[in-house]
Amino acid sequence: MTYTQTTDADTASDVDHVARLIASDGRRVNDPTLDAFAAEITAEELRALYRDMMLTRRVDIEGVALQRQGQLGLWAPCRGQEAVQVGTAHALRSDDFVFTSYRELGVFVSRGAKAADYVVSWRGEEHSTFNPYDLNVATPQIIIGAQTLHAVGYAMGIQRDGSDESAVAYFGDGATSQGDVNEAMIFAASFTAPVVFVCSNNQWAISEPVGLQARHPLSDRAPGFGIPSMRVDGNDVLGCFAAMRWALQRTRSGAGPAYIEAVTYRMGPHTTSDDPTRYRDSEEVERWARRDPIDRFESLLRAEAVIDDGFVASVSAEADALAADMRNAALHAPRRAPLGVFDHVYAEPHSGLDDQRRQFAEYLDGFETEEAQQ
Amino acid sequence: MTYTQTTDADTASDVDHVARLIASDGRRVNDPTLDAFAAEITAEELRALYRDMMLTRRVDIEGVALQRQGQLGLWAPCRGQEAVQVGTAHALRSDDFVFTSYRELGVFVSRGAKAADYVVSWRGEEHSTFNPYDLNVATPQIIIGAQTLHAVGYAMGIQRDGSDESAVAYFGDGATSQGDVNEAMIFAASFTAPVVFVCSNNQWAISEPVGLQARHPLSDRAPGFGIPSMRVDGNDVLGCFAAMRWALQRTRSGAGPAYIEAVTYRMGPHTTSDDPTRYRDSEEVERWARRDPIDRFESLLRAEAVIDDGFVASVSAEADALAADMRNAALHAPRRAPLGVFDHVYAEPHSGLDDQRRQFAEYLDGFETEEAQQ
Amino acid sequence: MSTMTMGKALNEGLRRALADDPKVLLMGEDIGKLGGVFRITDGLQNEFGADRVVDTPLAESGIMGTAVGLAFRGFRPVVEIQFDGFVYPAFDQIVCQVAKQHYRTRGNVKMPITIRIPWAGGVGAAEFHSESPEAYFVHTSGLRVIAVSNPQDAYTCLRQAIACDDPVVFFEPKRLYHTKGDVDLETDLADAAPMGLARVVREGRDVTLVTYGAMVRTALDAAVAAEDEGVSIEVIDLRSLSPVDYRTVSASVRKTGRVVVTHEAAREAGVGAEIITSITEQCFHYLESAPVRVTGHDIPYPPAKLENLHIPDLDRILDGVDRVMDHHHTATEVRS
Amino acid sequence: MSTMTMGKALNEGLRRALADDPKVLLMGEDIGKLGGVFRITDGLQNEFGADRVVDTPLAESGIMGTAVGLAFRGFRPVVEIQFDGFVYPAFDQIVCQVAKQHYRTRGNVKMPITIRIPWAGGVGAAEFHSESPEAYFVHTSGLRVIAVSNPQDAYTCLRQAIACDDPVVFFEPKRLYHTKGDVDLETDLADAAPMGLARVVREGRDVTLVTYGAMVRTALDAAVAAEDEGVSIEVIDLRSLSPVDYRTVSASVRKTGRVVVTHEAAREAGVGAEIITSITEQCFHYLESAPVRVTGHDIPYPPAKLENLHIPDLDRILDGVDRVMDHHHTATEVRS
Ligand SMILES: Cc1ncc(C[n+]2csc(CCOP(=O)(O)OP(=O)(O)O)c2C)c(N)n1
Ligand SMILES: Cc1ncc(C[n+]2csc(CCOP(=O)(O)OP(=O)(O)O)c2C)c(N)n1
Ligand SMILES: [Mg+2]
Ligand SMILES: [Mg+2]
Repeated sequence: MTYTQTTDADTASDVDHVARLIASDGRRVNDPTLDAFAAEITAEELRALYRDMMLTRRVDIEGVALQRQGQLGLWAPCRGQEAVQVGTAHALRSDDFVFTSYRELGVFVSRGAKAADYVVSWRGEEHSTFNPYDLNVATPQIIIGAQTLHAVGYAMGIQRDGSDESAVAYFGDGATSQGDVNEAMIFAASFTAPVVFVCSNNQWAISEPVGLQARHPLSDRAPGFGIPSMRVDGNDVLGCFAAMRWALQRTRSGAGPAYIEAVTYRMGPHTTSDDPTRYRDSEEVERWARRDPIDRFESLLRAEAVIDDGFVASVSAEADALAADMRNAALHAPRRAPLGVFDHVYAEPHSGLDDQRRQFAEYLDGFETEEAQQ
Repeated sequence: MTYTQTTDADTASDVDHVARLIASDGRRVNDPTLDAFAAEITAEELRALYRDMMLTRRVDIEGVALQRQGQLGLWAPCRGQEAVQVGTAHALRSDDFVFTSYRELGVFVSRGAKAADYVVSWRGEEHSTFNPYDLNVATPQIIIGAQTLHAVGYAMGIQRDGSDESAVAYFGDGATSQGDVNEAMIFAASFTAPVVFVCSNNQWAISEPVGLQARHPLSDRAPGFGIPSMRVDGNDVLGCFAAMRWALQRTRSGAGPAYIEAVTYRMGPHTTSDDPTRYRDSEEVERWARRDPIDRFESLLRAEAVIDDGFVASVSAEADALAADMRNAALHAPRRAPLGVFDHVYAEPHSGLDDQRRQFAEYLDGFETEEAQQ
Repeated sequence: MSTMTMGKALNEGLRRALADDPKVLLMGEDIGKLGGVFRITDGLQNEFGADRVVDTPLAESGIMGTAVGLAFRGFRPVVEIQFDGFVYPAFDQIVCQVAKQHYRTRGNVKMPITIRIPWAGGVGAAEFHSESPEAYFVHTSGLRVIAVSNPQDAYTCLRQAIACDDPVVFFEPKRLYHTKGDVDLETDLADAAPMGLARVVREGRDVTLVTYGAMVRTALDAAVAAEDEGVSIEVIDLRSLSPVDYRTVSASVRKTGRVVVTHEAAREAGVGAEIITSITEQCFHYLESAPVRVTGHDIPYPPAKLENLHIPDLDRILDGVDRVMDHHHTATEVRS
Repeated sequence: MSTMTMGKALNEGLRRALADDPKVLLMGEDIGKLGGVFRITDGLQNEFGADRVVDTPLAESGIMGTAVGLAFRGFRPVVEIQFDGFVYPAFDQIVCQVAKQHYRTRGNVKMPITIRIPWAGGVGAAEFHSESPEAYFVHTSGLRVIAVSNPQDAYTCLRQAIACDDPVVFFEPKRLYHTKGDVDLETDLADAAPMGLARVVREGRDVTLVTYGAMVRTALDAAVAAEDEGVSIEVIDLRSLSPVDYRTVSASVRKTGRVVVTHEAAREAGVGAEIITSITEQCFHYLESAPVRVTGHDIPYPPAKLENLHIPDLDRILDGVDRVMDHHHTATEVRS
């Protein structure tokens, strides 16, 4: 039978009916399912969660600033979504493989991306700066939802290799309307693939509220496909961590896919090109500001004496240093050589493109010759 | 909240957990939801259901025969699925608009298609012989699932026209895996569109059992999208009729879409090109033969004295006459004039194609001239 | 006659189409309150309501498939694809349904669907936001394909596309959205040049330079530069990519004897190949040298900072003109 | 060397690829117990198990997208699209993901995916079962495109396609599945002509007739018929549509000075346009008359009983040969 962890929320935009471990005021609360998955968490891991959320926020702020200063072509702020990104990512092993959208900055922070990896592609110098196999994270996806199928395919590969890694697909609330995301659930269920679907329901797909994509909570869909789902407070990093461990327990045990809907909020514009005042109230944004994922976690950790001023200061300093590195990486991003546009189109020689490359090289050469002559 | 009429079946291929009004032995049984929707059915309407199922079967037999005799390029038999096709179609008004796949012969019979409409396109003479607006049925769809979105769009048009017609989408169990079918549910739910989804789960998509497309009953999916669903015995014509009335009550009242999964069986091969012995047991087919939709309905109607030998004989005669018309239509199908291949590509003049047509006409003329000279 | 940006001209075109025909409706992602990411539908939902300016769920196949259903019901949907690179999820519905429905129903069901696509590069956009997919649609029988290059054409052709009983894929060059020009909003659409006709943008004697969309400006710049070097270039803006107005193009080539086709899309099996082949078929004995293509490379769209290496610029067009003037033709032939 | 049908040669190709490399796996609809609707995978699931010969849910985007994920994991998926007309739901994944992944990851992630497509008409099939979509893929940078015309090439090219680290769209002409020919299954694949090379199928002096797939046979028939009328035709089977082996093609055209390209796909922006434009670029001064296209019409595929009016036949090719021999060239030029 369908096994479901959905709550009795009745609209897709509901924010109350969620599983959570930290209330918005920082109190530790209980959840019958999640508690067990957060039980053994160490103080060190709690600090690591806090640190990565702080780094994520700082990187995000720097990204916005760099874009405003004309150093980046675009930036997709993740402010407000640090908990779901960092919390779920920390539950993973480094050999799990992750497929993300363009907004999962916190996942990259958690996977140890380098400063350049945050900026060089937004600057428009490269489509991607890192080797996916170094981070076990795919180049972020732009085509909405496409990566969910990649995660399922990767998970099918894991099965065939007889290993116990998991694949993870991150995507947004808007993405759930795409055929691909639904096909991904169907394939995952059919093949009992070890894949975790993480839907960051940040309430908005650019200007479209989640209520346009769905009448019912998004987490209600998965059970119909035979995939258990969990609706969690996406601004509760501990809840997200535990939810991911719940999901991974399934995938690692061979029970197949699991689905997490993390209810969160996109505090900033969709991207730096967007003007959210055209379609949403500042009052809504203010309400969500009071649910800030970092504030609430910091309260808890301070209350439980897991962190103190000194730790917070050291993390801030580290974050500033990372931001400085990032700025540096942006300002000094190496420009690819002109003929580099022809690199890596094919893995093997291709007579047509090789000719084109040669002709373009001759053209560029002729140009230089001309300039030299003048 | 999600409103669902699913049963507690736990696999997609389950045939026991369905709503029904006629048991396979012809006994009238009760169903808490369906009874009300079958309550007022008249003897005349019962006879009409029986007649159209009989005609459908006869047309199907003739189609297979004509294909075997080389008169048709292909035929997709619907034997075994007469109840869902005829039962649901009879619940419709003539101004409701229907979008079908290639296998919904019983829908066409119920909508009053002409003999030629059953054969001329399978013969390969035309893509379609009828004007969709005459029958209020679209040309059957070949691209699996595509028509479900058309039905939703049509329903959105009905809304904008402020009328109370419904749109209907028929599709198979295999089709449920297509992104389009899932997007159709999402759009229908978002826009509260007056559309009924009728999934004929005939257990097979060519050689693939429904268990490959779904782990859970297909009707379980719709509620997750916010669409109430009903799982009905697809070999029970009265149950299908009542289920469709249940669905139409929703659509007509402005409550939005509804979903019916009719559990039935494809008795024949996928098409006349298929060899089902490669992938399924004859034992399964025999089991389903004992659930024949016409036999069971005939038992009930005879037991209730709605029909008698005379009526059955007259329907058989009518069916034979229709089959003869069909054969005639196939054998004397008009061949389109060669230049007809250029007709209707565009609704308005198109300089490129108009030139091509002219050039081809000249080419054909030259050919005739040559032949005349020889 | 008033001066306005291409974006505004398109907005006006949509507004008047909505006002004139109750069966016209707009569909797309973020076209309502936001007015579209390029603001082309700005203010229209306010004016015509959410039933006629419809924000849809985020699914392009869903948008296109429901547009087909609306057309079945007698509507004339105008679909906005948010960016060129997002049209592919709708490709099946476009190629198999939109393009073929009229044919397969023997003309009984019309598909007067306009598919608006903010198009091509040159604006420093992110990956997948600068694609030039027009050749796919030109190759698809049953579709008409338009690409506009100035505010007046944008307005007129959009109105004509919406009024047309056939499906039209309508390409709007992103980098011209803010370009201003005179627009006569009161043109009688029946009197205006039909959207299927090409336009000689500049007359010339020596070379016919064929292009469309944003490249029309670059082509004009090249013509001016070439003039200085004594080469007189005739620039043709195709406007319609399917059908192509070969009467206008061939007349020019017969006059000049030389032709360069330039576009931003990849070369291999691109629109340029179609144009050159058709010209060669129709004007072979008038050609004084091999027609030349100046196009994007056969590569995925490169990162934004490198796009200027990909999009043909003035120099590359002039190099093409040089080649068609035979300055280097032996080199080309020997190379291959 | 043994005699077998093209279908059997493909089946053997898949069998040996599966046997030789544990990372190869097949995916598609009905390819398991049924062996595919054309039986190309017959027996393979039995032999290699359901994990390596995978019946998938009925969703082409799903198949292609999971193949991408499997490639990420180091597998070499061979995907079967059941019929040509059903590739479009997978178009987005093919064009945006399969074709671009290697580029966007700077060569770090390889996409050694082979997409097998039973292809084109001539078998009296139902609507949407006789499409010729090759130009879409030829126009897509990042893909390789192969079309085979005989059992030996089918075997060799399929093995090479699977071994290739790039994605390959592999077209199998349905109407040749049952055609027999000699196949050397023991060819050393490294020694065999690479799949990228064209093949001169028949030598000739007067006209170069370029084609691919099932049209190769019709072209050969035309060459024989033309011989009787004193015209000597060189027939070239392209085999690879992207890249095209222009060295072979141009060498032939320089010899004959005349070229006809024939294919079944629609003409507008089709592969023929690409070939003729490239030939014109490379051999302009050798051309004695305008290159000629003999193609399917620019119409949706017609009903089966009319397909012979659409697919170029011997007579239409000979008419094209006539035209390229200048018998009618003035008529063509005047007409347009
Ligand atoms: C196939 C496709 N269609 C449209 C877009 C344009 N687009 C980019 S982001 C976006 C909204 C995505 O919303 P959601 O999935 O909720 O993710 P979020 O941005 O909120 O993180 C849209 C419509 C796209 N990138 N891809
Ligand atoms: C997009 C697409 N993919 C594949 C096919 C080939 N095909 C035709 S029918 C069929 C099976 C359909 O199964 P189902 O939806 O259960 O309908 P049924 O045939 O059982 O009535 C397949 C795979 C197709 N027609 N369209
Ligand atoms: Mg969102
Ligand atoms: Mg079925």
